[in-house]
Amino acid sequence: MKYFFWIILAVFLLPVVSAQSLDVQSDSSAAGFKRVRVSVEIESFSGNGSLEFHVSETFHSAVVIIQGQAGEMTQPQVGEWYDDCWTSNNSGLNWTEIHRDENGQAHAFYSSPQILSIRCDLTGISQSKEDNLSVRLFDENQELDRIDTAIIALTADVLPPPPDSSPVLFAIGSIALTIIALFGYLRWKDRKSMNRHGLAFVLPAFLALVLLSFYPVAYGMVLSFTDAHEESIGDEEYNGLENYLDVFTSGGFLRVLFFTLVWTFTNVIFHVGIGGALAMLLQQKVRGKLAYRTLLLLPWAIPSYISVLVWKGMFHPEGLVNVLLGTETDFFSGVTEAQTMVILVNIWLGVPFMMMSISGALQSIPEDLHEAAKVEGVSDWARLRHITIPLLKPTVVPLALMGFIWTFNMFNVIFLLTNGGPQLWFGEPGGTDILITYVYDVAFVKGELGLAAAWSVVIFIMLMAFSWAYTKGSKATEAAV
Amino acid sequence: MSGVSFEGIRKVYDDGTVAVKGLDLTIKDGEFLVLVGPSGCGKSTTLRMLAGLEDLTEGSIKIGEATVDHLPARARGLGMVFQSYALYPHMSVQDNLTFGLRMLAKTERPDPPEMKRMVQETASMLGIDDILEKRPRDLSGGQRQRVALGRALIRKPKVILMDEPLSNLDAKLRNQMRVELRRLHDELGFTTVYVTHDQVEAMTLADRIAVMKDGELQQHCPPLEAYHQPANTFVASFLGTPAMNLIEGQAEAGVFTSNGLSFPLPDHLSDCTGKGTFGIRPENVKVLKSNAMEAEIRGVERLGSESVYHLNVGGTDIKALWHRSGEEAWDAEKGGWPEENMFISFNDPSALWFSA
Amino acid sequence: MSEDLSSSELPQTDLARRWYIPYEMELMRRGAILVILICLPMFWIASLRGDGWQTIAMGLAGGLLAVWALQQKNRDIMLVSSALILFSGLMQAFFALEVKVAAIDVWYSTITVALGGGGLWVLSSPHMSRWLSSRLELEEAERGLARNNKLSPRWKAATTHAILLHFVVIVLVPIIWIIDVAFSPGQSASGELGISDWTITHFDAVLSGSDFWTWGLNSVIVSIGTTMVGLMLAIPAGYAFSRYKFSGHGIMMFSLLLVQMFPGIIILVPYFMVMKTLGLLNTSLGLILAYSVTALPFCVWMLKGWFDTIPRELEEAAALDGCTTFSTFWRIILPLSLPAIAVTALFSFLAAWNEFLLALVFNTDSSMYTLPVGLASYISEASARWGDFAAMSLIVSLPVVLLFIFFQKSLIQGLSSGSVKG
Amino acid sequence: MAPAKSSLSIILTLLVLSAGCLSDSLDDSGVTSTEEVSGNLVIWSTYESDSKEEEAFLDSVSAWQKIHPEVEVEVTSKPFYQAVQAYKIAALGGEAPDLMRFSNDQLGSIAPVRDRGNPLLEDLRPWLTPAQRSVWDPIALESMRYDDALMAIPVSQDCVSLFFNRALFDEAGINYPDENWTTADFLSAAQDMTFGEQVGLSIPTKDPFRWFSLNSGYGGSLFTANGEANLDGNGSADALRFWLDLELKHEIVPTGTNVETMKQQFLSGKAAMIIDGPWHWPTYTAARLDVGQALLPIVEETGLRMSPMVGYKGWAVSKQSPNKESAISLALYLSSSEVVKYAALETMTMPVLSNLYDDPDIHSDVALRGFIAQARLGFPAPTSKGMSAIYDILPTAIENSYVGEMSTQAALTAANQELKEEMR
Repeated sequence: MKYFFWIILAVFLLPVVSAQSLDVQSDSSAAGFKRVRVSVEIESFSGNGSLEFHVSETFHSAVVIIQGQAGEMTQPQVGEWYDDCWTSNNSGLNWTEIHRDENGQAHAFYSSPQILSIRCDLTGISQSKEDNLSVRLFDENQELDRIDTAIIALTADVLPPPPDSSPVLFAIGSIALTIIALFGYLRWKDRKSMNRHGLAFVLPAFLALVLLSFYPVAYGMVLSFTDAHEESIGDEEYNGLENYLDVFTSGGFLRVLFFTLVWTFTNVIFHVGIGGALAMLLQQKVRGKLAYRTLLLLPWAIPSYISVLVWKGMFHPEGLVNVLLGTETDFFSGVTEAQTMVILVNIWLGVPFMMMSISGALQSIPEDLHEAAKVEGVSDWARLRHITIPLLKPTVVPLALMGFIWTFNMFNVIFLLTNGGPQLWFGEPGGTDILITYVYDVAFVKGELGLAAAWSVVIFIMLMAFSWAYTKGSKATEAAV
Repeated sequence: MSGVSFEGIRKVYDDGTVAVKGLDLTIKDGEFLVLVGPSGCGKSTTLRMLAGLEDLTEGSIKIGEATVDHLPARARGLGMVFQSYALYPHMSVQDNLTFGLRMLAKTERPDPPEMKRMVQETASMLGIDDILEKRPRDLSGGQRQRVALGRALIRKPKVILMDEPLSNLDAKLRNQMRVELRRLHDELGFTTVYVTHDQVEAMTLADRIAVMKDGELQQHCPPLEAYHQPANTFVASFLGTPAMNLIEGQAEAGVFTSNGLSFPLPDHLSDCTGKGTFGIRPENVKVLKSNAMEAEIRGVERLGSESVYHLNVGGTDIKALWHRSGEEAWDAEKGGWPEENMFISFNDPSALWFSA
Repeated sequence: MSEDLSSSELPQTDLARRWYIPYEMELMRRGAILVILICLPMFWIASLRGDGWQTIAMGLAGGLLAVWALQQKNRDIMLVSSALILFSGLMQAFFALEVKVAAIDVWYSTITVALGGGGLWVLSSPHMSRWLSSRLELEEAERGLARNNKLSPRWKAATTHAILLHFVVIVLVPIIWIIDVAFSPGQSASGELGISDWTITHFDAVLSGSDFWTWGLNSVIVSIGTTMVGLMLAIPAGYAFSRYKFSGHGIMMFSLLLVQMFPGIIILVPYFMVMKTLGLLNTSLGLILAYSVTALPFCVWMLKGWFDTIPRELEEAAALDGCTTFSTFWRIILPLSLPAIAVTALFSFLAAWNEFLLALVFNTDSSMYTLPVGLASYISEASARWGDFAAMSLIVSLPVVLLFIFFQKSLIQGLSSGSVKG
Repeated sequence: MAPAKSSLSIILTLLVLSAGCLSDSLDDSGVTSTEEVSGNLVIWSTYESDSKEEEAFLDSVSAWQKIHPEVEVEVTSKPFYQAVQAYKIAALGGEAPDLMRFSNDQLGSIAPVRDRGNPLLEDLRPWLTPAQRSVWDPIALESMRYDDALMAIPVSQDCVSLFFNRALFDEAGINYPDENWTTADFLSAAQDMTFGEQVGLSIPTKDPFRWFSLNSGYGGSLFTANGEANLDGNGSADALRFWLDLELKHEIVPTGTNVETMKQQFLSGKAAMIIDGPWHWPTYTAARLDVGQALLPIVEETGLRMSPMVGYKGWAVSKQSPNKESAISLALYLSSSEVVKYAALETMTMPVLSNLYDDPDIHSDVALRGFIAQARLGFPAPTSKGMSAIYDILPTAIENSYVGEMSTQAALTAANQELKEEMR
């Protein structure tokens, strides 16, 4: 708005001055996309005035010309402002960035009346059709000279290259081939026995599983050895075990690992415990069994995001939980309170599935086993301990392992309820953060993809080790039924 | 070992069906009683009430002198063998045998050497000492059956209860086990209550049988007595294969007439009159060459040692049994009676009359 | 605690007196255990409220003492422990009345007072005291046994119902809250429980919502597709794992689990690239494949467990009368495995029906959205339309509940893949 | 590999705690680009489905389509809280939409991303002539820049101000807040109106966005003039102390209040004053609440007026979009004064066009005028890596001070240290 003021001023005060000459060149490809570089030479101009650019009859921009010193106006470097202009007083031998006032209005200063050159990269110029540019010189009170020329911006827009899917294709292709080759070898190896039919049955499932998940998992693992960051995707370099070192030496590692284990074990124990107890209760002859089972299964049927949000509302200081318990605890600020809360909600979510699975297993125990024990003089308690529980083991043992894996990587309960809980440690996981929710923060909030991948691989190895030890352990102790 | 007595026991399920209608039965100490009858006749329910697995609606049960009406199963000191053997799949044979003992209170639990001895003794008695370490699923049907029996015997129970223990075995093994069961019983002399629907088992195993139908005791007597003097048509038709011929009709003045068939009653039945059922076992049907009732042959089942002739006499189907040792074997070489113009007569002392 | 209280000096035949234990003893033992169990959370709540935990400690002591006393058949200690429990309930109620009565206090007091009082009342009965000092007549013992058999099943059923109802309440509280928000006017979530005027405006809004039906259709296609594809992959694999011990059998079973162990969050971008390369973006097929793969490990494991329980003799018999592996599988094994298939079907259906993240990321244009993604659009940062959100959640969960009720029996049976059958 | 739990349902980041000062509006600037436009456009909109804002937006888009019939526009609605993450993943996979509306801290999270050296968003500087640029409030335009590049065309601005329930004030006999209200009057009024079920003031104590206004009132500033971290600068510790004491010491603000419960209390007439933004205003007026809006008070100790952080929203174009011409033409149309004015009046979204600041129609709406006045007194939210980091670090400082783990000074110093590291 400022330069309007100057122009009006210029029109009234213009003293009659000897004729000036104006010379304009334009360069269509020097200034980049949708920009044209226009350099203007003004000879023998004195006093103040302004230089206006008009593109296809609409005002584009203007440079204020002042005879005198620049004072404390800033000189933004190339690229710092929305567009760039330069001035030169030796007709273009060397250019200096133009001065701009606090609104960014360009000001060209010159001392003695000789050749003053102004160069501007005009923005917003069409690159598909020619526009006419009219450069007008004003002194303080009227227009002195005008030159019309045609301009067009020739630099093309450089679109970023589409993500090349070749590595993905290569990975999927190669993994598919290796799997087929592997199955071929295995089939040849079992050629003598009947077992080879099995391979044909397993192939489709295995292929689908590996096709979809091999590349992402492999990509994740490779990423964990690089310094990948959101700000440099595609140009990450290998940085050895640095990420893993960061993971193990990061401040909250032991704390978050400890809570993850507490979270997982408590959840699985209560899921199997309460689920088993409910299954046994429902095993007895009790009326309304269907109603009970359907009601008790609702937490599994209702989408977990709505139920978790309702629990969040109920654990609010004025929420239902505090009303029922007569307490005013702020479950979201105390660490232990928050941890108890998230575990209780996840137990509420996980029990139905276990209840159903265990009640299935219970039903497969024939009734006359119990009767035989009763006749043999075995008490109810001893029957439970020596018959029911051992016979449930072959079902519960693998079930608990799956429960462990699911709960260890259970993301959305904690994310929705506390988003990592009371954040009391700077730059570290929060109170109720478990490994997977912290991985989300590292990856999507901090953008450190390499480090997050390392965390994920650490989770993966821990789970794999635990499951391997668990299956080995349970195989040994499991009463081979 | 002690006897068992049922005094007027009744069992009505919650939904009102009456499984046992007032059964009175006494089993002497050391006796082998077989409860036999078609399925759903209440024999299993009776056994389960004795075992304490089903509660008693009315009446009283005594084991020895002690009444056990509402005692829990574990208090009755019984041994039971189930149809499905009900072996604990997750325990070895040895553990299966000793499970009951191991669960006793410390005061009464036999100490380990004693328990070892009991296991050895039972195992050798049943010939299962070589499979003590095996799991039930690795055993054959016969072995499982013996382990189940061993489990019941090891605690020296007052009474052994068996619920159709042989029905899961194949025919050959079943015969073998029947003989062995009988041998064991005679050797150890334990009181046994055995439930089966197979009348052959009943006849071969039982000291005395109790035939039941629709929750009511039909007859309680030694097997042969029931075979020869069935208390009613049901018992008659139930025991013996092929089943007894039963013909309903009218008897007066020594002559029995049924629709399209009439013949003179044997002497010992000559004074029976009125409506009733005439019964004669196929093996007692006399086959003659002439002057008797003409019988048309419908089919012959030749089993080698004997053949069953399906005949039709005046519109009534009659079965006759030819047995190799039968004295009037007409055509011994050809193994059986002629194929045509056969005459039969019912005049035999074993014939029976059931007045309606 | 062993059940057998028989003392050897009674004559052998007097079984009734030797074995009779009034069912009240069993009830009191369960009552004592219940008191111990409810005291544990009460300690936590007392610590939250910061008020004294003495009363709870008293209740716990009473419970522990009772269990011990019942073991020893010591009447005096039983009386003391019942009194302790009763008194603890009264004290808790008294403190609560003074400060602020909370539902939990009412719950604790009623249970402890009932159990303590019940204990005292039972112990006071002459029959009980005679039994405790084993001065019981034979007929009385037999009558007692008869009473046991008649009454104890009823009491057991009563306690079972009580415990089940506790869990049902805990399960239903949030769901009642959702129903309350769904049927009461206005879009507020943290209003008071209890519906003044029932309205179904939210349901109308949701059902007449512009793209609810497209989302619903997409969800149905994806969920049923996932179930189909999931089963087509899982059943043969499960059968193969169960029947054939081909080499690599163990590793492959373990690798099924392996895939579930890698946190999915971090690999969304590469997974997106895989889908894009396979041209599966913005398609229901893409989601179907993704969800089948998610559900695959559980389904294969479940089906393998079930097929293990089907005895091999059936197949051998079928093989005798000339069936190929496939026709044996199709005509014999499959019909037998319908319950297990029902379970895997429900599991895959649920895995697809409620999933949000992959649906959001893979299907970028809204005509391909599924219900969960549509549901999320009700929550914007300016304001959350809680009423519609709750209503839609109920609508989304309705089919699953109905599915369960219809397949209830075969579902439960399907899960009985225990290894004891056959 | 699909996410961990087989039925992993929703990353519905219902950030009820930190709603932040974001809202949406429609805007346009004077001149449409002269280029001919073609091809089809995909727009992701994050308006709440079936809401007034969405209607206004869709009407404007169809209006633009009448002018450019040859362009086919496809609008997809995206859940707001997952919009940034969904956009990043889609962009990295080459499937980004052409046009999408982001707030400036969302821009702060997307702008730094480089995929093989390329940013995800188009630098709009070459597209706009200085004349076109001049229509917008320069502060708004500046807030859309990240490392010099112009990431989006500004369309709306928002900030919090003081809302009060006139009925409760009358009831308590306290006169309404006005320009020369100080924090002392503010505190005493709040205390006087806190009795029984009613509270004088309800604010989400742990929400950094609202605390910024008090912080600037105490002379604190998030960054120094030349951009260094300055969380523990002069007055910030006292500001945080005063802010927390409203709940901890004076016990006015109920414990654990978050945006949702604050809104609920105000709607049910249980809160006399709240600090909230224009995006909730329609909900309050619709509930026939006698609600007034006033400038945030002047801080007693410093004499400076509390100045809220002003958040801006703008239309960004994907760098990978094949037809940027039509995208920018539509963006310019959507931020043109006619569309923005319609949105301002309809949906209380505050314009960023200089000429609309003193527009008579807008001024006729008392509330709008009040909000604009408050925004003029606010300070622009910087769009930088540092700002995103603040939202990640400051909550830790607030929570440590809240639970008394640290003094406000120690907490803020530690936070500042962490912010310096993060910005290195």
